[in-house]
Amino acid sequence: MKKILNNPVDYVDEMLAGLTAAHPEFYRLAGETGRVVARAAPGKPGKVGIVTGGGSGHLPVFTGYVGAGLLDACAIGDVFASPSAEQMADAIRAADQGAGVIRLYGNYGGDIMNFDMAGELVEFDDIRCTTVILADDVASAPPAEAAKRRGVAGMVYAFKIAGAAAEAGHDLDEVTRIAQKAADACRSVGAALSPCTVPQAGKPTFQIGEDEMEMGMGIHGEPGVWRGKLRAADAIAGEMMDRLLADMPLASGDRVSIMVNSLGATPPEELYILYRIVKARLDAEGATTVMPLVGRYATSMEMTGVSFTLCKLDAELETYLTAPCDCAFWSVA
Amino acid sequence: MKKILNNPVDYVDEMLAGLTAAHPEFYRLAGETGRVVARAAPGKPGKVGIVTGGGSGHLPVFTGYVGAGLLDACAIGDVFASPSAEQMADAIRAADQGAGVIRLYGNYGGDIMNFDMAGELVEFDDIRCTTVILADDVASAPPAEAAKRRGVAGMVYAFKIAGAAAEAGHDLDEVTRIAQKAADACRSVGAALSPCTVPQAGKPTFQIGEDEMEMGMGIHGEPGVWRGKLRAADAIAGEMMDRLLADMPLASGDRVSIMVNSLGATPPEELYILYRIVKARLDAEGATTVMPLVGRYATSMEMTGVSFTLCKLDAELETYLTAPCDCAFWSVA
Amino acid sequence: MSLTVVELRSAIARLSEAMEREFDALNAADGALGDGDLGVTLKRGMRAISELSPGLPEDLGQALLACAQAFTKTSGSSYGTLMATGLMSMAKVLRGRTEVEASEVSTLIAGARDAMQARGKADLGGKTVLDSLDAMARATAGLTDSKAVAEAAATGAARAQAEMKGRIATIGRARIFGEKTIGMDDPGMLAMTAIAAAIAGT
Amino acid sequence: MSLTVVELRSAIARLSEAMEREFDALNAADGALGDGDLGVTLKRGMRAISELSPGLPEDLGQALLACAQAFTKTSGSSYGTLMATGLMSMAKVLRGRTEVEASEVSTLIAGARDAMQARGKADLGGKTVLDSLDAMARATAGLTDSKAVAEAAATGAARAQAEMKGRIATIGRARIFGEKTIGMDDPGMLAMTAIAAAIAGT
Ligand SMILES: Nc1ncnc2c1ncn2[C@@H]1O[C@H](COP(=O)(O)OP(=O)(O)O)[C@@H](O)[C@H]1O
Ligand SMILES: Nc1ncnc2c1ncn2[C@@H]1O[C@H](COP(=O)(O)OP(=O)(O)O)[C@@H](O)[C@H]1O
Ligand SMILES: [Mg+2]
Ligand SMILES: [Mg+2]
Ligand SMILES: [Mg+2]
Ligand SMILES: [Mg+2]
Repeated sequence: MKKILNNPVDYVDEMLAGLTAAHPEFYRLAGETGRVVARAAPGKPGKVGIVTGGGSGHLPVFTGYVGAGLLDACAIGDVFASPSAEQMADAIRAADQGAGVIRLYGNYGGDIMNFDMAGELVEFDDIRCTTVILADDVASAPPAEAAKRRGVAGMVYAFKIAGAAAEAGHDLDEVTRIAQKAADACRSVGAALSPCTVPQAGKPTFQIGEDEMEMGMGIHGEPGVWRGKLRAADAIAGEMMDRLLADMPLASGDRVSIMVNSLGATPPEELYILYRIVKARLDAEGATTVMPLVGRYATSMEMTGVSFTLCKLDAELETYLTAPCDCAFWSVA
Repeated sequence: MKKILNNPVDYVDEMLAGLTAAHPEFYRLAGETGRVVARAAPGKPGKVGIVTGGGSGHLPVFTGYVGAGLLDACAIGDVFASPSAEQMADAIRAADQGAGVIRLYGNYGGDIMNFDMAGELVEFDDIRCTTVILADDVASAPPAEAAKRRGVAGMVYAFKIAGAAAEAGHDLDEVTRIAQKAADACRSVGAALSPCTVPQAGKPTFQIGEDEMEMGMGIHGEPGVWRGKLRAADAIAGEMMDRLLADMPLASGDRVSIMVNSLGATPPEELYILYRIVKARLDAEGATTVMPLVGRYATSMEMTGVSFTLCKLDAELETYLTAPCDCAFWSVA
Repeated sequence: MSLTVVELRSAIARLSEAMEREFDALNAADGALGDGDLGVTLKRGMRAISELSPGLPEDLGQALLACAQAFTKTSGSSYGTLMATGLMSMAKVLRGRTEVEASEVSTLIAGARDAMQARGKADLGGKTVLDSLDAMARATAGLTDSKAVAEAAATGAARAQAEMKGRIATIGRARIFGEKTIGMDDPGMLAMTAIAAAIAGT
Repeated sequence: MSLTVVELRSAIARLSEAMEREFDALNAADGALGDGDLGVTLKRGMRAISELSPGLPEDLGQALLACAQAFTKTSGSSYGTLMATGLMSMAKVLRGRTEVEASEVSTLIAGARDAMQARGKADLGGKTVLDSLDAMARATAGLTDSKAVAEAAATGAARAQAEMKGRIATIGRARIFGEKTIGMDDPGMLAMTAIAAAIAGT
């Protein structure tokens, strides 16, 4: 994989400089650390703040989803590395509108420790924080150890739903309840065909044969459930749907949203080829598909591969999922 | 490059099946050929129709831009191959609301012959057609032979501006004039780092060293102006801006839009790293940047690389560029 | 000495057989200077025409129009569109007639050449199929025997291809290869040589 | 026998020197089981602390708090956060004091271990830095001579690392490598062995 960059050490800071220069109507840098992006137009006073954070290299995740009806602020780490507790504390401060802040992020050890410590740091600012952790990757641990699962693209649904609930004016506990419900409603699985390169590491995150794929691989190249010959699109889509539905069975009449997401290099043409099978499978289950998301919502730079995320909806979740939102990467009218 | 597909022969038809299944609110298949996508909700009677067509493998170009304030219909060829005259004729018929149709497409021999022939075919349906051809790639021919230049991402600006002008209710000649003005206002240049694979060919469109890039390469792998060692992002951005500004100099006070476009695999992180330099350069020229477009607007599947498109605006073009539009890949509120 | 739909049908049979045979060679030639689909275009087009062949009407105009449409339906590539254009120009001339004299063939080819030139906006001498047709039209001028016409067309096409081989391609995808095209056959001329030979049955 | 900011400063000097030296080894060890940044985390952290060193206050609580913050500012990786957590727990105990007895060190290490365990929610025996600290706390218990304490801590850390080598990693990024981790040193334990050795000056 070839990358267009300057000094690898500057990759993230230069990316943020360009992002904020391109979209001043959406994003501004906040805090002293230079690694916090907040809404250009802060949420209204008294609105519950939604903050996230994590490593860079996943655009639109995390930073991109700062915007109306979505996140209030985001702490940005180096590529695939957690931001520091200081940076997270800055993000929490930027997100707070006096009604407290939800820390909504993925299940990674470093991120958890830092967000916990950041919470202790902002206690001195009298900011009340709650936590909702995404652990939606079914390939990363069996149902019995669901709490150990990695957080992946399900985050996008949680950002959207929590953001809309906060916009609706609920208090911290209520928005936290809804955010947790959204997180619990998501299941994801990924399949990787080729790796990406972390700028400062300078070499691919993993090695794989020219004719191979790996089912269940994590977004940072974490080992998956099997590696073998690259299969046909319909077979890949079928197995991924099997894995999701085995973990979260659907009943006829259920309403769901599904995300068919590119890890980066895989083009939309191929996502739509997969979507035929995904939709047919959901129809066969008797489920109604609401607002399918096909595109690049949570990536790993130039990684080749896809992930599917199934989000089971109830009336409340559907209302907030379909509510308006606006950022440089996604807008719902 | 690895691709997720079934039988290569079905790549385009399966893509269209998935696209229309995912976004029935935007797209529907029209005509008998199965290769025409039209708006789900046709433009209002008496509106000038905007039709385009070209090879597949460039999403969102061409098909993706069918939508309100954009295109009315699109004829879809195999990957990197022109649609047939029959398919184009079907697209023209689907686009016509009784006020005539503009054929707005890129400067490729096959496409031109087929759109001309399609125009002759629909004469029998008494549909009046005009033609506006994009030839914005400055690297494909010197200014003296500007008419021989290939049409690339500038098309997106032309679609947007022509679409808004048609929506505003002007007649065929007026919308054609505005579309031609938009086409003439665009200059593009690309740089490629790695090729893509045409499904039915099964091999990369070109060979290139692991440490090489090619400046000015076309979106189908057409030879560029130089091939050499991969340069730093700032150097690449600087040279590309030099090439655009040499071809279309700016004066202090000019208003422009700029597109920093990924050819597919290059991630948004890297587009933003490039945008820093692009914006600084435009500022240095004394130009005002309006609605910069940073993302994947015109691609070549999984090709690694970028293109810049500079669109010089006057009051009229700016009005239509910033007018509302809505499709699955782009919406302006 | 006159030709009817009977001769057209047997020519179609020989042509489609030839295009199956030349499939790889034509794709390869076009692959070297373009997108490698020329064999596909001609094979698909001739297959469609073969299917129509038994049912082709006596009216040569109607018959050739059907052949032209077979190309516009099966291909969006330049050559298919040019073939359709050329066939359509012949169809217009022969509309309502069931017979055509061998002596008229030269004029028909010239008409096709002109229609295709109008369609593709390329000049003669540009190293394209137009140069093949131009040579074929000239080679067949004044001949009245159908066998002689067919053979003259075939040798004319072959000669033109050989003459142009040393030139630089100026049209279509080949253009961008510039100097590299010197010494390489133009795929479209190669195809027309094969077509003319197949019609002549040589 | 008591320790002051003077001893702290000389320990910092030895530690930062050691972390520069171990930079590649620690990155490599973490690269095999994680993201390869452990050397970066410790080198950056110790550099920041060295810069603070001359200006560190007499108050050991304040001094250690400053050291803790150096880690939270320079790294978001687990180990940096855990180091900050451990140092902060010691800082709380020593707040307002300018001296600490060697005999208190065992309790301070145990306190750090517990605070880090609370932070990382990992169990003892999980093959992490917690096991190093646990061994160090036990090895130093009851000792009163500062040199003896330092050496006991170093040997304790080394022993724990050796004991755990054969286990399966259950925590952090290493967890996903499962069986593969048997026979491999835990990077964080490796780092703590180097840290303890540097402090002891052995
Ligand atoms: N504008 C043109 N005028 C005349 N002949 C042309 C033109 N463009 C292409 N050709 C002929 O068609 C051949 C290529 O046909 P084809 O492979 O169908 O083109 P493409 O696949 O690039 O659309 C060329 O070798 C040339 O002989
Ligand atoms: N939850 C935890 N509890 C205790 N120690 C941990 C925990 N997570 C990681 N560690 C220790 O930290 C070391 C890895 O540190 P580091 O490289 O900074 O992690 P990462 O880069 O994955 O955030 C491990 O070898 C282990 O000793
Ligand atoms: Mg071709
Ligand atoms: Mg072609
Ligand atoms: Mg690490
Ligand atoms: Mg790390």
